[in-house]
Amino acid sequence: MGVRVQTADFDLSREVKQLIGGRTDVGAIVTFTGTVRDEAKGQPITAMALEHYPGMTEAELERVEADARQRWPLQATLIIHRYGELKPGDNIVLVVTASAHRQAAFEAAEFLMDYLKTRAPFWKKETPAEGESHWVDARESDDAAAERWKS
Amino acid sequence: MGVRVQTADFDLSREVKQLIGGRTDVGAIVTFTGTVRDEAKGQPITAMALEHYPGMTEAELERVEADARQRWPLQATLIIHRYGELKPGDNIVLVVTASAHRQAAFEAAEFLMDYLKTRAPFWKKETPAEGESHWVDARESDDAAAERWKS
Amino acid sequence: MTKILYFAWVREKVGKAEETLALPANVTTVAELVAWLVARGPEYAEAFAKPEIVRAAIDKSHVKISASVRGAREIAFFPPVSGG
Amino acid sequence: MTKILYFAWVREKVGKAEETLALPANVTTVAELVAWLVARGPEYAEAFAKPEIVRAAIDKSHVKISASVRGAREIAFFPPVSGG
Repeated sequence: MGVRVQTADFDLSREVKQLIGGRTDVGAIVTFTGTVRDEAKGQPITAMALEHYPGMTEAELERVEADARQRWPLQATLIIHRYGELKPGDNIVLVVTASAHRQAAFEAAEFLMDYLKTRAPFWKKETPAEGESHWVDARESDDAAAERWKS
Repeated sequence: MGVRVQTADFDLSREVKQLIGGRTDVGAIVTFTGTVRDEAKGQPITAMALEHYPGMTEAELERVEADARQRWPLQATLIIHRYGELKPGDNIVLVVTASAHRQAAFEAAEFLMDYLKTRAPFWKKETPAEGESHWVDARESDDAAAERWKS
Repeated sequence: MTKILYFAWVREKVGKAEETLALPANVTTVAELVAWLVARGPEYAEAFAKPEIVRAAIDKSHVKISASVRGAREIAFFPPVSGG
Repeated sequence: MTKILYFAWVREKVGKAEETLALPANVTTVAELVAWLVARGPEYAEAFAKPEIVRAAIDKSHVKISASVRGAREIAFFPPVSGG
């Protein structure tokens, strides 16, 4: 269980070990890592800044996590989201889910990503190789992805 | 890209870094780790042995990987499967998928797991806390999971 | 007194990250608060030029534009979120 | 000569991991090979007591019981797989 909002990078193995190292009841661990891409809509990107709403971010991520734990039998979950200045290739977000069975772990990880994309108060500003920095519009496909869990 | 069948353990961070470290075109990385559980059908398990068919295992995993890469726009994939003697908590299998977008990475990782469970020639033998070692029956739910990709 | 927060391009257009205001008695909903802010100056008018794309939160929870602002300690305005 | 491999409980029941056999000319399919093996001794009869749950591979690819064994270099028998 856990939610962290930080500027620092994270290490996949260390986070997974801290979360479930030594446990023998877990059968399936899914991790999702989101990273900064070097292009957006065909334009090269040299940097990205992530602004967030301190306090609300943590509260929303905790609500999203609690939702997932109500829907699936999860033995452990973790969400880490970075903010501040990032470069192409840098990690942005980590989601980890652990369950006795793989389908629950997969579905819960997808759910967490879909929901945090539409609920967690983060805003991306991209710096293109040429031209001015600009705020990234929310993606309609992210809204659609979150909608599918509402059935 | 890659398939490895080995007795040695693996490290999540090291494998992901080797696979896509330094790349800036990747946006989404999904990992699935399967681990040995300490119980099966309610009975405590103290050890597990995995037998496989050398040569065919690698060939099947490569076929499964090639199938996934035809279905989704993947930038990198990795499958590591261990064999030999394992204990509860030990890693069994690792699947990594990387794509520009998260849905492709999630779906491909699920597909790889569903397919390798029904096609890769591995057989598990469990040692319960009491009683004799026995071979684990294939799970019908795994066949059903693989079937859903056939539409 | 109510703390009002602005994020991302809403913050840039308003020209400040936060301010503390005494809301008049006839401002009872988020929509009425937006209208009242817009009347305060052109920077607000620009920030809320397309009010349908500005999102709001009261006391760190997402709310609709029709939500009541009664008892709110902190009201935030921001664009649709784009994290993850 | 054809190499025949056995895995998991099929291997344990047959009592060996592999053997190299000269298949008679009238053994043309996997099903006929199973019948021929069963006639060789009780250990084969036990391994193939429920032939519908034994799986086969020819030259490291899964095949059906109706598959031809002509030209096969390596034929394997094993239970349904249970890895992952």
